[in-house]
Amino acid sequence: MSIWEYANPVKFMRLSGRVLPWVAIGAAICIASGLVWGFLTPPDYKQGATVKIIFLHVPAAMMAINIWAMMLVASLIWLIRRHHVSALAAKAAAPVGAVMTLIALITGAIWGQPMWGTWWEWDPRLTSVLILFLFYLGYIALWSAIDDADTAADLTGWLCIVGSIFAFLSRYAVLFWNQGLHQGASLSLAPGERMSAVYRYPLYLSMLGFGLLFLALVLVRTRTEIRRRRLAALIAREVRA
Amino acid sequence: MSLLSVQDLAVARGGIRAVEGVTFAVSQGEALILRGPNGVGKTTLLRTLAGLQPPVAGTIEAEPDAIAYAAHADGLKGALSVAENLRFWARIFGRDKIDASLSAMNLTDLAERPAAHLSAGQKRRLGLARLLVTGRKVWALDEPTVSLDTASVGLFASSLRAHLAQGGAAIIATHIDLGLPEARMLDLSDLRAQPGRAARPAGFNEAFA
Amino acid sequence: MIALFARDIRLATRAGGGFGLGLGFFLILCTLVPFGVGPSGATLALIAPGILWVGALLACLLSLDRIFALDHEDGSLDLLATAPIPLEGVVVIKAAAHWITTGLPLVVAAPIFGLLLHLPAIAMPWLVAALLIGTPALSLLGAFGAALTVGLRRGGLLLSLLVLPLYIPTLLFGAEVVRRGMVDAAPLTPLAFLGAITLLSCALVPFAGAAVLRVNLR
Amino acid sequence: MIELGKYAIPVLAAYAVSAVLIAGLILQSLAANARARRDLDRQEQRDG
Repeated sequence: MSIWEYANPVKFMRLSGRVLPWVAIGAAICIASGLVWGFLTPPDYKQGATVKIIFLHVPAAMMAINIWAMMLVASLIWLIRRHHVSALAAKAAAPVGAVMTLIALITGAIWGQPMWGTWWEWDPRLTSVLILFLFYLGYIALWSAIDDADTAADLTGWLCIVGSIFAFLSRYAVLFWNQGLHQGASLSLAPGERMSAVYRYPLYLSMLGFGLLFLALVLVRTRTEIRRRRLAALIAREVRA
Repeated sequence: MSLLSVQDLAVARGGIRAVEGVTFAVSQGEALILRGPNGVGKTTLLRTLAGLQPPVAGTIEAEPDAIAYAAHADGLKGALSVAENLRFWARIFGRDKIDASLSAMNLTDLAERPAAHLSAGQKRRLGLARLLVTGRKVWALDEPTVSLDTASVGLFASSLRAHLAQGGAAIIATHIDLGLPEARMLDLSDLRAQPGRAARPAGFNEAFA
Repeated sequence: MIALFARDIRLATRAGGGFGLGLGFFLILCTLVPFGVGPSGATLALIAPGILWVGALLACLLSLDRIFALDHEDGSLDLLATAPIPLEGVVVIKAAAHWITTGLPLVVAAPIFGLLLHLPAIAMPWLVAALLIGTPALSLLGAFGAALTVGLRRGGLLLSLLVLPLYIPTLLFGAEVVRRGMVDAAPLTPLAFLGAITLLSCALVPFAGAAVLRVNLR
Repeated sequence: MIELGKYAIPVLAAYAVSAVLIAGLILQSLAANARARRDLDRQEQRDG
């Protein structure tokens, strides 16, 4: 029973049906405890209470990038192995990714206001998240612009591949273009400048929460897409019969 | 020697199988008329034969670059003159002489006129001349006689007969009688795909049905 | 393939072919900006690189949906797909024809528009060099976008939403070359990056574009 | 016990916006799922 079996819609529906409740509960617990724990931590000596926004900003930004990577893998699986569920999973993940990017941008702007004095700063990392948001919009728009499901999956797959290359390029082009005010990587492995433990654990927890939330949402939305496809197929057969 | 032989071909449109189990062979000098109600899959079948879309099942055997496809839209640019259009398509298909095709479709006197100023019938004749220019043996034609008056239909039938006489072949989807007694008929309505368990899902929707 | 290229150039230069459209748009943009920003030379010179490059970007974008849509409507695309020439070749030829009719005139006319925006003279050669190296990427990526949206009803708007994000690296490096050219601070490095992006597009777009065209022709 | 100091508003604003966005996404996903499930069941009854 290779993992490709799960690309078969019927098996996927059965499996996701069983897994979904647990993932949803897990997500709720992790996010709730992560944020509450984060809230209880003493304010940072330098940034004051605004550091609490980190528990939203960093997970959301990380999810934004990881979701696009997931969509790229799903598109490749569709283009190479023609597994329908992976194409639908990519379509289902896009809006979640877009919302995560939006959260990262908004919380970044709100956090930046007291620190840098302006709502929006063309800082390389914030800008590359904004660019990623544009790619998300293009991807979602292309899905909705095409009626035939097969062509839509292929075209969006190719857009995702080419888009990923240029999103990656923009990431570094933006670094070249503006030095940027972003603080160092919150979780960089560089020993010197590690975040104090009191912040790191709630951050891990809320990251896990965001990850599980994404998983739950994608499962729900993929099931919706599968049901829509099945409906379309039944109607098409009825029309043709 | 068959120019084109097709075994157990199945084609799909919009992810749903249209026709399956199509088997026929066309050898030199033969014409095959595709019959069947609109939407049964004549156009899809022709496009699959021309290689514009992959077949869902079955095989198509023909020499490489043997099939020339022509649909209603005959790829003519209004801004270019008749001769320029034909010369362009000739060079695309790696050939050069267009005078033979021009005279065959008696367009020689219209050679310099921009294609935009041609009547529907003249445009169709230019489309057919384009077909001659490709020098391909097997013609796959989708409703070639649409918007043609009876005189032009006669002209088309005679050019088709000339093509067959020179050892060419043709597969034509049409409703009208072209006056080709020797042409064989293939009615696609009884080859319509049964909605049963498809061996391999043809496309997106099929996998979910 | 040369026949296709020759036909496209002839079609573009014929009446109504849209040869001057990109240039006309660029001129209008370069005259509108001072109205909006104010005539003072100093501010104009400061934003000149950005405006010239954004103008080039939008001028290319305008004529993109003509690349495949016209041939799709009159059936030439189907016939080209069954012709002995590879579809990858068709994509490259179409992009090259678009570049010749839209990109190249911009490169030639850019210095004049630079004068309109008080671009310092020493930056002129860098502007021309940057546009010369950068605009092919715009045409190629645009051809990919045009191939993506060839069959869609209102593809024009969607085309710009899909293609503009792809233009960001070219815009960033292109404008950077001209900005550095103004103050003569080693503009060669961004120019090299610009060239790299164009070469990447040359390598990637023909295959991605042809694959997408095949999907759309299905 | 949780003193947010003078940055209370931005922190609360960030949490509020994120909460709204995530809630909206969850509700939309669940609603679409329910509608798809209902349409499918209705169609399957017709075929059944």
